[in-house]
Amino acid sequence: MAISDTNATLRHGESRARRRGLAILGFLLTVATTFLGLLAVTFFIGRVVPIDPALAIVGDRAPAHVVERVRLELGLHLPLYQQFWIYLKQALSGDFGTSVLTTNPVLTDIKRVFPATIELATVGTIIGAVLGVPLGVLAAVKRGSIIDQIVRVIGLVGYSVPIFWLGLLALLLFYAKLNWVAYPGRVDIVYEYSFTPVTGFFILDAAMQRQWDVLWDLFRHIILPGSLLGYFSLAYISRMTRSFMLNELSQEYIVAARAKGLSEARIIWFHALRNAAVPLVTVIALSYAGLLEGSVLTETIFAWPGLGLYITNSLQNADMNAVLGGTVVIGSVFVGINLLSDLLYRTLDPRTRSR
Amino acid sequence: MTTALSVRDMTVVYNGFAALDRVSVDVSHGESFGIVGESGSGKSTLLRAVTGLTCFQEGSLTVDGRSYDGRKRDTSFYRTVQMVFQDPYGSLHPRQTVDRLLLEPLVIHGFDEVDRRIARALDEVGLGSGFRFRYSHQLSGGQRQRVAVARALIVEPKILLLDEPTSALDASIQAEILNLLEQARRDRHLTFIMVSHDLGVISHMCERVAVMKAGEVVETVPVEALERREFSQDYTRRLLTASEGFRRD
Amino acid sequence: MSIAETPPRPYSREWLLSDRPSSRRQARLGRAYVIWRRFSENRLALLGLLILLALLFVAAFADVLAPHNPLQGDLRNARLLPPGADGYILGTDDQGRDILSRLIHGSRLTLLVVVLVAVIAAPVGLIVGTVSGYAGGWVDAVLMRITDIFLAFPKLVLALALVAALGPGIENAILAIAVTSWPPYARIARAETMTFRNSEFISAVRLMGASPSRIVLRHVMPLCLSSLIVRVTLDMAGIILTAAGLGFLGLGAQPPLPEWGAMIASGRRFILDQWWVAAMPGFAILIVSLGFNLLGDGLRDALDPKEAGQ
Amino acid sequence: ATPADTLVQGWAFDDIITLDPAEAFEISTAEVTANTYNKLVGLDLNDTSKVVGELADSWTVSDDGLTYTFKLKPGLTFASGNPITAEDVAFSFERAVKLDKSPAFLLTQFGLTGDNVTEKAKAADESTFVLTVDKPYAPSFVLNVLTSTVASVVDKKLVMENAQPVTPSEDYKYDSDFGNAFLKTGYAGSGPFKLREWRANEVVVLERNDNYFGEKAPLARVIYRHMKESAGQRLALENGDIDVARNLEPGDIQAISDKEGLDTTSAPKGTIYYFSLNQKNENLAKPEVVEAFKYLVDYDAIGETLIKGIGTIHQTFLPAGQLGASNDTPYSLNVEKAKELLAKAGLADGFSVTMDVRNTQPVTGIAENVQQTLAQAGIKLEIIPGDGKQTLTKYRARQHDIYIGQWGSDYFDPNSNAETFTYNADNSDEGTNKTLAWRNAWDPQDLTEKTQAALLEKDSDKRAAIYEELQKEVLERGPFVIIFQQTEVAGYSDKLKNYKLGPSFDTNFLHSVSKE
Amino acid sequence: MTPLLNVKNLQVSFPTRAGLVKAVRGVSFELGRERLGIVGESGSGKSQTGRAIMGLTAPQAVISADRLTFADEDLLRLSLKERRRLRGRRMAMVLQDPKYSLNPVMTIGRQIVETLQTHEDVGRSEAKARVLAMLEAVQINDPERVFTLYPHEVSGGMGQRAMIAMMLICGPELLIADEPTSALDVTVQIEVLGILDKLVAERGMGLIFISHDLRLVSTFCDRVLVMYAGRVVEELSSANLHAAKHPYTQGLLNCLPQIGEHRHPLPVLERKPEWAL
Ligand SMILES: Nc1ncnc2c1ncn2[C@@H]1O[C@H](COP(=O)(O)OP(=O)(O)OP(=O)(O)O)[C@@H](O)[C@H]1O
Ligand SMILES: Nc1ncnc2c1ncn2[C@@H]1O[C@H](COP(=O)(O)OP(=O)(O)OP(=O)(O)O)[C@@H](O)[C@H]1O
Ligand SMILES: [Mg+2]
Ligand SMILES: [Mg+2]
Ligand code: NI
Repeated sequence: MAISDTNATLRHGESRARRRGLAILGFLLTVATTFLGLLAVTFFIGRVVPIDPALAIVGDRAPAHVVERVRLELGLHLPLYQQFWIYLKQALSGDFGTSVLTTNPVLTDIKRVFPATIELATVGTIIGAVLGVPLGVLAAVKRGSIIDQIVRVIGLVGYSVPIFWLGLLALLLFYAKLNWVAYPGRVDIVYEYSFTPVTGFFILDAAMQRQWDVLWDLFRHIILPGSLLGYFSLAYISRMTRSFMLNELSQEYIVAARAKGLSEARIIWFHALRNAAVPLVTVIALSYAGLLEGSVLTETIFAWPGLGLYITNSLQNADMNAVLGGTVVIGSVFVGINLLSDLLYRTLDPRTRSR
Repeated sequence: MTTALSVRDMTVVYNGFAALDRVSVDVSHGESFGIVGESGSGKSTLLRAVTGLTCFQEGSLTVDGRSYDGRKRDTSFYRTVQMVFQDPYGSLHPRQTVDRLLLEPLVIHGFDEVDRRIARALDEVGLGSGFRFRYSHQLSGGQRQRVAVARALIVEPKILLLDEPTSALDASIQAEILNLLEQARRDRHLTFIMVSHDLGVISHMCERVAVMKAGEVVETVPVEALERREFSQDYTRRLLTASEGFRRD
Repeated sequence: MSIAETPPRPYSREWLLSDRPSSRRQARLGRAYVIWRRFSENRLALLGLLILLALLFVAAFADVLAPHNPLQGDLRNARLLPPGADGYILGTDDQGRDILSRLIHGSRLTLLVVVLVAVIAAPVGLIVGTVSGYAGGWVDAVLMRITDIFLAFPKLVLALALVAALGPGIENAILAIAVTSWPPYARIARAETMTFRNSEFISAVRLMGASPSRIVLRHVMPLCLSSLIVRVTLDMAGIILTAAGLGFLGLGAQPPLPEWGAMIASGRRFILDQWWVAAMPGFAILIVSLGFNLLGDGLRDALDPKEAGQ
Repeated sequence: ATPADTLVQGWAFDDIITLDPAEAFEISTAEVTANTYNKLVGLDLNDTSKVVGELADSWTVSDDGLTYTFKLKPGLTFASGNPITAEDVAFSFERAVKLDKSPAFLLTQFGLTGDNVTEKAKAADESTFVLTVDKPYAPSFVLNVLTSTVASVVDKKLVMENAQPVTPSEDYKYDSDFGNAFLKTGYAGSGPFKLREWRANEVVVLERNDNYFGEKAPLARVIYRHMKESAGQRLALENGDIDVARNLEPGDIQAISDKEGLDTTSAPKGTIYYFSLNQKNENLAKPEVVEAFKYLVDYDAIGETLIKGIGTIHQTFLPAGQLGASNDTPYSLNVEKAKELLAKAGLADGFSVTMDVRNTQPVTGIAENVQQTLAQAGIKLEIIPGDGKQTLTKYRARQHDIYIGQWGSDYFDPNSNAETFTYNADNSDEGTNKTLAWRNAWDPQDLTEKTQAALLEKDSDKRAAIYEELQKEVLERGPFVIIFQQTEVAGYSDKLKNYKLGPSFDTNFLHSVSKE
Repeated sequence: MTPLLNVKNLQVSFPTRAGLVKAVRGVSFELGRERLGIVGESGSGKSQTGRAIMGLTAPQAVISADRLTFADEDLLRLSLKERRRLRGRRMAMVLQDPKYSLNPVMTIGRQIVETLQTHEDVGRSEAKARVLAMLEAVQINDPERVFTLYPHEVSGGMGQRAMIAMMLICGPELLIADEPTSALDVTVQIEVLGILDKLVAERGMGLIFISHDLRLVSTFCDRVLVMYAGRVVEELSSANLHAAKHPYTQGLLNCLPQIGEHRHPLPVLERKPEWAL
């Protein structure tokens, strides 16, 4: 038996390297086609938008001949496929053009606004995961109990409430009435010029520069939108945690662990959760990706100068370069996070590691 | 005697792993042919390759005088060859009633008098009409396996492939299914190819047996030879010893 | 198991629960009854169903139920009245229109959005997913690439872009939401198809000689259907929220249509002094999408006993 | 709370796309450049029919009305420390004309071209600037135009240091961008404040110009925070997070003026709100229908609710305050009369028509209300919402049925509005002068010539009379339903001293504002 | 000497939607330091009997017994915590399929060490040494390597050995083996049983061996309980198997096809309703 065992591993070993090579190739192909698709779809949407891009550049009141000249400059008279080809070439060399709205290169803009979105999404995900996972575990362990019902209702309400509406009401309560939190925005204008962002992640910057008052102000700004997003990811995470935990708790190895005489706490928090963690990582990563790309409405409500707001603004101003660039960035982040969660999955699950 | 089914040098490779390695088997008309071997030795793979559920990369297959390639089977093939699977819980569609399950092959092959045929098929496998409109979850394992047999027989095939048809069942129910299969074979002059890891079952049901190990047929012997312990492979003896129960030495 | 001597009266409980049904109809009804029983044990799910029935009722009889004209207001005399004033139960908006009447009529729009999106996106997702999952190979690769591209898009941004391209309006909003919501269905259907694809009961159907299209249509799709229904029901809430979000950003239904999201958007301006203008439609959205969620949750438990752990 | 030396204003400035005075033509930009740049002349805030010198100490007009000679004040400096000379003035004219961006027509209408500008607008000496125009225009017209942003004086030295080379082409014959790229977000002016930063849709930051030649501003810093919503601005103002709220809506104005510690101020602005009927639509082209629409607006109710405090009902195309402006308001809601008129036009059963509406208040609210009143006369109005660029794209292509929007005077002279509402020399789709009359495919016949004539009328009274006549004509038969004139309102904390709004968008000055 | 395990009138029932399901209905037996087999068809309550003894029944189940003692402990009286202390240390259970009953994300070594450290206060290196010794005792050739492997990396037979090692590491007095080899190949099955047999003999444990394979049980155990529908219908010593009286037991014995035997058709069981009474 031992012999046949090693034989099998040997045979598998031969093809493993090749299969890994194929997997990487496949992944690269996925990324490439996804990018191409993203670029194509956004580009054509951009061209169909019934807004004259030239108008966006010269403004509402420009005389006709000025508009016409800009149209020529933009190459809008060329056939669509040529325009796309030009755009593709530029995009592939990392040049998404200049945003007409901000007059900066799109990449510069994105470098500035994206950290804000990441910061917000990260806070949201942390809140969601730190609260959601234990709640989900609790609900699974006490299935059918009142706790389970409460967690379920919390989750369902989270799925059901319009975020922009909740955000409005929260602002009304916590800012207008109670004045506990700061005005929508990322940081108070007072600090805008007294502290220098380095990484673009203000919280990190402020902490590193030991600007505690700035940090406090940042906290007062992020807490409301962060909690709001956190609530939404909590709803999702707790739900999924519950279902994964239920699945794990019904497995035979849990019975075996009990047969070993382990305590319930260890069985739940160590054995079951450790196994549930494997798919949970993907869920959390997905929810993180969702927050990164889906915080358009939150950013609108809370005047959060992030990518969502940037894209929405650009869209409304026919700033197609910015829209395209932003979309491609979000798309690549999505693909990247998927890849990352895949890798994490692999490290967490020994079964996928050596296969 | 004519050959009902002939497999020559059949090779099946999964991701570089040879699940079947140049396997040759000949089964004549009316014969009951057994295949034994340990888990993973390629028994199921052989049957699946014959039925076209898995493609074989090399070798040839002849059924009833017609040869088939690794990939394609036409409808008439499935009127000649049918199969019963190992797991009675997995081989019935979970959302279909017995009636619907039996109707499907009749519709596909364009049979008439479907109602009568279904009723008769159920009778034949010892399930009354009371079972006709049940869902598979309303059936016990033995009943399910009967439905599976009825489904295989309803298109009146000549060759029946049986992939461990009783290994998921209790011994008492196994006997009922084995009897049922034997009865059907006798009534319809069927050719059986039966896979099992239980030598007792094989020796009860079959006339010849092939012993498989790691994707290869190590030997093919008449069942009587097994009983008389006349075989050449050590591996076969180990199987035989093990199937006699535990022995303290 | 005792064999009932006298067959139970048709349509009675026993008849429905009989484990030896005597006709196709009885079997089907029996199955439905079992699901219904499982479903109806869940109080919250019943509540969800109730909410949706109420929504249907309100939408159907909006003309009768609405106390005022939802489109014609009295700008001069009835602008921004608080709830209860002058017979305006939920108050009036900035055009002097009755909020309650607008909510009642808005239920139609909500239903329209939800139904149309479901009707467009779910079948597309189901077909793409099952075909891709069952066919495998390059068909799978191509279809999944397309799905991936749509998945990689930020959903709301894609919807925004589409609406911007097609022009605002409820039809375009529906189309945009549909375009963005089919990929997850395709993914689910594909994943499920893949688990079935190699299962023995599908192998058995193949051994019957069934053609791939028959297998996909008659055997695989029905299996994916229940989880799809659950998912679609649960997604309804998301669809409502996305539609409302589009409305909120001014890209959904045009005025004066009483779309709830757009109502929030216009009420937002008065949130400080006339909170009800924005709050009421928000409650309506919350209640309806909660209804869908509760229903979907209940359906999930009822259709998939494993998920509920029963 | 905001720092004592910093003024923070909440303001919706999403229209800013550039801060280069030679390129900027947006309302919000006008306020920023007005506070950071100087022009030769500016409006007299106390009497808007007059202009006063900013950089110019004095000026003369030659007898033939073609040559304007400006004498600069002594000791002027830019924020950079460079002295302001007539050379800088000439350069500013030159680059505006040569760049030929949106507002360049304001100068080129005087006959300046890229080829002749160095001759026609030149420095006679260090402190004398001479401008030669092609026709004997009314001097009030010429001077009013020169108060607009495009005539701002930029620091030639600084600009040319930052200019980027350009390969000349068919469309653009010069080898330099005259610092356009730099000035989009950069600064080279002389105003009481200098521009520190502009981040689109986020913030505009001004800082005190310590090299200012006039009296130094008390405030060290002015921050405009982009805030779209009135409610948000009010909230921030009430919580002390901003000092001034600039885009308030009626309800919020009321609330703020009622609130202890807060105040409001307002000033009428040269912007009028109207909707216009595309004459390409055969229903809308009927004169009775045009008249009927004017009776189908509930001016009074709108005035009391939707635009209360932010506008006054106004039905003529010249905003109050401009030369010759008429305050006639002959129309009011009269459904019966409208129905009669429609019947006369053969449309007793009404008809369907669309209206392109941009997603901003109060336009949307008014559109919705008009929708309701039109419905009373059987006209089914479908509102097509869109953002500004979208509706405008359609409007400029003459593809709308009805367009609702606003028109702000390009410069503080009646010609600006008169030209756009009554001038249409070529009503074909190829017409080059895309005035509002053209956009609505309205042929104003003899009004076009009258508008031209008014431009050359030196006598102010006579000039005013022509404009009054034009307004009357448009009021009667123009396809424009003019509803109100905007009043700009600001709510502010009463810690502020001397906070005032000017009569036009480029006169909201901050140099005298201080804070307790 | 008191018997190791004394079960009298054990009842296990599950409240379900369809009413109370009585899985075990009055099972009584005594166990010394011997090998007791429990056989019966699927659903006859074999596993539930074993689990009830271990205290591993699902929480919603209702368990009652006139007497349920293990050595000197009254299992019915013990608190959850005390029962937990018994489990793994003094009584242990091996489950059917190693594929599912080992935690897939922990190495085999760690899982065994965990059992040891739960019950005994041992240092890391000592624990490891003992685990390695245990692995060797279950005839694993290369314990050092297997120690670091994950469950999916070993074959079924190897996994089941590890499972046995895990359950025996604390030297329990009672081992319940619930179909420990039915997932394995026949040849491997015999090997594993051999190991189990040896360990039981060496350590003097009591063993309850649950299986549906009467032939296997009769060759492996000293005594056999035959269960049907939650009841013990017959108790036999292995030697007297052929003298079984109950028709169910006889049926079970007869219906197996044997090599070299020709009974066509095979005798089948005719279930009588009164058996279930
Ligand atoms: N779809 C597949 N992909 C990869 N490998 C496979 C696949 N199906 C079977 N194999 C491998 O092929 C070998 C033979 O499998 P097969 O199912 O034929 O064995 P078997 O003899 O039927 O075993 P058992 O008695 O367990 O049913 C095994 O090693 C198995 O792991
Ligand atoms: N959680 C439960 N809820 C309801 N009924 C249960 C539950 N667990 C077991 N049962 C029922 O208890 C009875 C006995 O089950 P048990 O697992 O002891 O059977 P078994 O003899 O071990 O069968 P097998 O050989 O299939 O393992 C069965 O009828 C089963 O349906
Ligand atoms: Mg097999
Ligand atoms: Mg069992
Ligand atoms: Ni025989």
